[in-house]
Amino acid sequence: MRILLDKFSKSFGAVKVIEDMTLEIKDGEMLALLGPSGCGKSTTLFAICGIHKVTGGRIYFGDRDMTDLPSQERNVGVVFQSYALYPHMNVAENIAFPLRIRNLPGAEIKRLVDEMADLVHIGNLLDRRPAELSGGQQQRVALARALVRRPNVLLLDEPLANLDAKLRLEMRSEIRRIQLETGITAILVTHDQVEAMSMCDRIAIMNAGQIIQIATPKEMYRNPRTTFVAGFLGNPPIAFVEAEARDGMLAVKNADIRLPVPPDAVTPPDGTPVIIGIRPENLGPEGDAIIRGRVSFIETQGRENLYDIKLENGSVLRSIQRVRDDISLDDEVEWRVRSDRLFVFAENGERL
Amino acid sequence: MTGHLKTWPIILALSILSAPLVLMYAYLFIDTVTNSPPGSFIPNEFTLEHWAFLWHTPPGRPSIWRVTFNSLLFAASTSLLVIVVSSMAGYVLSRLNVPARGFFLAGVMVLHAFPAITLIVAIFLVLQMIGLYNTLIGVILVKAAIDMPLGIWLMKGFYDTVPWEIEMAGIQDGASRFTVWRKLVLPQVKPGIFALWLFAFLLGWSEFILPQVLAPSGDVQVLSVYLASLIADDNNFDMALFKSVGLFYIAPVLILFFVFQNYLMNIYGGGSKG
Amino acid sequence: MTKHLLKSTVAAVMLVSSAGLASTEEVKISVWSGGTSPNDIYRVDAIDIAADLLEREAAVRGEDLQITVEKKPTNTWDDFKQAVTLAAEAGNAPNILVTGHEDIAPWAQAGLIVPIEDYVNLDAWPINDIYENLLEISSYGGVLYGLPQDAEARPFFFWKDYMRQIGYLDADIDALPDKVQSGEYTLANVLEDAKKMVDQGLVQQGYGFYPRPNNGPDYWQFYKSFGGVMEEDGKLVLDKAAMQKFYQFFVDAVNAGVTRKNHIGTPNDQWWAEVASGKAGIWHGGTWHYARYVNQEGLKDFFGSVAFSLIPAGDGGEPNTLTHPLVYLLTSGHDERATAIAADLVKIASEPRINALHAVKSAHLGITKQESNIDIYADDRWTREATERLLPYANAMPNNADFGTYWNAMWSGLEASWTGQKTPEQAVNDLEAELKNGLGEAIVIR
Amino acid sequence: MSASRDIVESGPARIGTRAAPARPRFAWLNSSKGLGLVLIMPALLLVIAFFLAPVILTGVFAFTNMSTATGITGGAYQISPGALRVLTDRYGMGELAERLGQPTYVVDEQGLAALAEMEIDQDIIDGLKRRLGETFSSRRDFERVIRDLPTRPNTRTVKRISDAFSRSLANARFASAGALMSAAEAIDPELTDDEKAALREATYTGWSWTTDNFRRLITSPQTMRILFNTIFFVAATLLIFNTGFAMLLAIATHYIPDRPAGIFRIIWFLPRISPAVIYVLLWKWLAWDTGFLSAFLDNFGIRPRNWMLDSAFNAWVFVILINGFVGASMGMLIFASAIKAIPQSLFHAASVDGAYRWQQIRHIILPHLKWPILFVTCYQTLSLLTSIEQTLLSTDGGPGGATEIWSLAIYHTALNNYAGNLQYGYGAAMALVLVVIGIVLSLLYLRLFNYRALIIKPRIEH
Repeated sequence: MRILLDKFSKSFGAVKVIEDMTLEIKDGEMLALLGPSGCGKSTTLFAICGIHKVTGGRIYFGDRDMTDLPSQERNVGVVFQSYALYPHMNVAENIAFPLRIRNLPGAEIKRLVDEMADLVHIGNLLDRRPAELSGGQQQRVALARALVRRPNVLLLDEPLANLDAKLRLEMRSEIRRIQLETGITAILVTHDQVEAMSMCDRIAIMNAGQIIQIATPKEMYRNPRTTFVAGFLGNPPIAFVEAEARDGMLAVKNADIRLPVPPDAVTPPDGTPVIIGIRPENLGPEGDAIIRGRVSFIETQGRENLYDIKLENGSVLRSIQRVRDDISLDDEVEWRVRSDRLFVFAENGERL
Repeated sequence: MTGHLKTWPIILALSILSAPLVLMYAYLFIDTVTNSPPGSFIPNEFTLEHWAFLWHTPPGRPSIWRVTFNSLLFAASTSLLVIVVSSMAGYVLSRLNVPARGFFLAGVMVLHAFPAITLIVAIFLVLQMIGLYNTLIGVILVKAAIDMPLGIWLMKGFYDTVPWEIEMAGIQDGASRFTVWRKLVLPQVKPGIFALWLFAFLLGWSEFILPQVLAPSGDVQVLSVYLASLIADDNNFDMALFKSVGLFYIAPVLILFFVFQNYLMNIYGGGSKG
Repeated sequence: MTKHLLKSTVAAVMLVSSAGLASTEEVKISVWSGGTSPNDIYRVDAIDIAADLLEREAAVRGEDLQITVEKKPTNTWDDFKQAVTLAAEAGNAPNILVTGHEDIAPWAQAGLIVPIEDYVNLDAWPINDIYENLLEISSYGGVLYGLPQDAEARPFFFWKDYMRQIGYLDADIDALPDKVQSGEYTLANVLEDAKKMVDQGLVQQGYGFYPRPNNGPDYWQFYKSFGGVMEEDGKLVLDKAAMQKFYQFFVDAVNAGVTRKNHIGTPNDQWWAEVASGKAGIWHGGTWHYARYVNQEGLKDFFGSVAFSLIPAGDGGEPNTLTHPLVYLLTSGHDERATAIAADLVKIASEPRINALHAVKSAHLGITKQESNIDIYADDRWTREATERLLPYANAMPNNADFGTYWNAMWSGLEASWTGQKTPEQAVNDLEAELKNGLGEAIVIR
Repeated sequence: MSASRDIVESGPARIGTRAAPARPRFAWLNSSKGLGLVLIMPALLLVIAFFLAPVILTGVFAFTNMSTATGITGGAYQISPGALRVLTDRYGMGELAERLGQPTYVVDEQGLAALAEMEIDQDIIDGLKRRLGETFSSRRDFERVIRDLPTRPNTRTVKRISDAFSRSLANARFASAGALMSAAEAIDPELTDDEKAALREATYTGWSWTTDNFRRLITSPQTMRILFNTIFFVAATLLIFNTGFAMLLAIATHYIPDRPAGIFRIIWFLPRISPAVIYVLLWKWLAWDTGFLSAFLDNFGIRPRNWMLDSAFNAWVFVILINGFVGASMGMLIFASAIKAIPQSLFHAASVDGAYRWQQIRHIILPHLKWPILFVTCYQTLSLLTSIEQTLLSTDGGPGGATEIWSLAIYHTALNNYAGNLQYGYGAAMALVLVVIGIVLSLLYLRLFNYRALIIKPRIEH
């Protein structure tokens, strides 16, 4: 089902958290709301499911205006970070709860619960209490409970935050599998760009109550609209240096480094201060522009090494490369960047 | 951190300090089943004669069983009322978006420390107006009302520990706020409710002044009033009898206390009237 | 058809029950009494007996009257009065109360009680045989509110053995009551003799003079002994000089070591046991103590062991004693018929023969003149002697709505000086301030 | 990705949406406000009935002279001897008092007519007619005359007849001022307005408004004494037991193994859970003349005595012991858990530093107990101010009022005294003082303990 937030605003008392936000989630799509904590992504989620009243704007599910309906009538499935399983009920009862509320006949409930348990692979756990389950299993139960009443939309609020690294990887693909199998419209709220990129069809990146950019993960990575987006996506993160337009080139401040303007950017007039973003994977032995600096830090990541390069003006760039033995700490290096992969931003952070 | 100095001097000192209490409670038991020669406190014979009050009702006094039943009824009803009212109001103060919630909360805290006993004349008048003076129901209502602020306060504390997400999940699952409270939240605070029930039961069982003033007549007399009037009657001074009735009276308290001491200490430690 | 059947059944049942009502009149009469120990059980039992008689009288007249008497004797006074007051405010007071006469004034003003003279013929037996002064004590504002339930007096007691050992001959002891009466033997002598007993080790320190250990009407006797007046022309009177002398007397007793400083608050039962077993030399009490000593405390040879007299005079007063009759009172708020029956029950319970049961069993004094002609009463040495020697000199506390306040204040003043927290002078000044404050023009201070 | 889409298209588990549940039958069940009001209603009713109404009533009572004699629920108008005296003394209307208050029975036509209306036997009416004009000053005398009539009526009828001829208001009781006035005017038609007003005031038996209670409270020497007693009681019990001894117990049990510590905690908990009646009885057993202490000390040549009431000093010792033993357990628990919450590392560091136990106590434990001590102090101040049962049952304020504390004095004044004259109004004024202190103190504590932090906004907004 298509979800539309139309000029949605939310304030708590005098504090405006979200103002005039418009967002459309397509039917069957999984969208990530990505942003740092406090950016308003959870507030948006709570507004969609009805826990919060909206201050302004409308919320549509399909063509239906849901703005003034209470949560109970919106039929939204939510998976919380803590899973919020009912501790006094066993797994089957947990999953059955939304159906019981709808007064479905017992046999029907049992059938649906079993079906859902099979879908999330917990058919053998139905008699257990939540406390007797691992984190991943609890997650699956929470999913089953959210999905069993066939919601209009599935909301996932930091669903992986409480899992350890290995389980997180596993559940990432599981959630995506289940979403795809059921074809349900889903919104994932997360602060983890990896989750957002790996699980979702599209990402809406938020900051300070506003959506900065909506795009597919690939597009967003390749083509960030602002320094914020560029900085948020990518691990290890992008590095920024301050520069100035000079003679159709970009001169890094207080350093003897000149970089060409990438082909997709408009060349700024001379003297314009700019910010150049360089992703670590684009700084290394290959490229068309030269960067000199001193290796200030080496982090071993197994297959690859991460190098910090300190420029003469003191700013630090990052490079990720295959492990190589010829570089050690404090070495002066001269590496290159692919100028077509540079991002150039105006001083206010907007991409040029 | 306790290892580097001996602990026995502390234990010894504490034992000496505790001796009077131990002595009093030990003799509470000893004196009810023994006789001692006059002027001595070393028993010289075993006897059950002090327990005759159980089957022999002295003239002019209600039967001990009637009184015990009243006490039981009083304590049970009071505690039941307290947990019902408190678990409802506590939830409101902990979770619901009602007007003047802060005011209610402050009100509960003020009432909690309220000198209710000094209002007893006015309380009497209220009871009389609603026709419940000298009835067990009347005292039950009053006692429940007096214990209630603490009950609400404690229940609010218990509810505060229930994760919001459980309620949110319940709402998303389509349950009404009422169902969420009744089916999802209440079960989470069951241990708290039990502790509060126990606490209120003991308070009710111990209450003296309220029934004494508000329900003095014989057929609604409770054990505390019965025992107090037995002691006040200067025609039959019999310490062993007082103690036997007293032990009979305090036994359920001690049993409940020893079995559920952790529950109780939690509540008392959390702040009750001293 | 079933409907019709039902109707007729209901009608039949109603007919039967109303017929039953017409022929049998069932009345429930409740009676509460304060200060009632096992010896005083006839305070309420007399109503039982009266009910039986009244039922028989009704039967003779051809009426079927059935009276159920609900009795509630209470031992303590504070709780009794609290319960009565609150019950009356709540509108469920018992039909009959047995209480001290001093309650008549406040309770009459509050409308808690109704005058018994509205219900009984004062010229009929046995009311016309009740001592006039007792009827007066049972009246307020010239209206007879209740009938006296008993009478008593409050004598001084002397443990004869110790009197002998400090130098009294048997003849002296026999003459003592007369010497008290004539004012020859005074409270000052009491302290002297008590001191001798203590000094000679006959009794322990503090047991020479061993007064009542708690508040009671008794203490007004000492105020009287020093010339105090409680009421004049319907107004309460505080005689500061008499009050101070009265306080001083107890302070002197404490200072002389014949009375314990911490005496007040001694449990009653302990006190009874001590005076009945000769642990105290001189004490005071009530005529009914006799019953307690003999029946409960095992003092078999009372007359051989104890001498009694009026309360000796102090400086500026006269020997006296106090009678504190309890009275039967009728409460308001019941239907007329029940109150009329309650009045009849009280009247019958005042029959000399019935009242004598109480008088003798509890060692109180009779309320009617003819009681002296009832054998059980006449044969009892104690009631006879006490009636003759004490009753003529008996005063009573006034029936005044404000007397309770005065009384409580008097007691706290006495307590304070007795226990040394205030000097008698301070205590009396505080008492004066307290009374002026609390009672205003209702009390005359001199 | 497109491959997985295909799976979905063909898979059986594809889920369409299921209808949301129907609206609940009772809308209030689902709105925070509605449900909140319903759930809080029982508590609210109890508060209104047994806190709010009594407080208001107490406030009202405090400004009245209500007592046993006036009754609580209202009064009547009675021409009592007292009323007549007031009329004479205060208003100087002795003559009026005389006229109204002298019992008079007059055989007159009016009375005879009344008899006829009451359907009294004609013989009786005739008999009385013969004594027309005669006046009697005592009811008893007049009733004798009635009874001497040839047809002697029964007692009940005699009473009714004599009532019909009563021509004074002595001891007459009227439910309303109107009834009183019309009766008074029947006797004396020329009553002036002043006289009426005086009559109304002098004969009223019920309570009236007054500020005397507070004047009396301020000027009475008794008040100062009770106030002092109360302050002493609260301060001493608080200092010695509720905080001092409680702290001693908490610290001592902290330094001994868990098992004995648990046992001591249970022992010190006994006073708190024991019903007051039996708990105080145990103390009496300890302290009475024939009690344990006397018997024990007798062996050392100390005369048996009632240790509890032996002197004001002893009484205070016992009152504080009795209340203090009850109060100590709360502090003990709170302090113990506060000590438990102190990071172990602090203790270890301290022992490495070679600090001895008392230094640990002084520098580590005590600083951590600052807030708990403040809390217990605040809390127990209020508790002690209002505590009554233990003191009532043990010394009952004695000896000589030495241990009479405020709450007990209220009880004695308003509800329980030997002479039975319960002074509700004065008691209420005393109670009001305590109520005000209680409210002020608890509001103060609310500020102190950061009440704002307690009211976090609910996270579900519906």
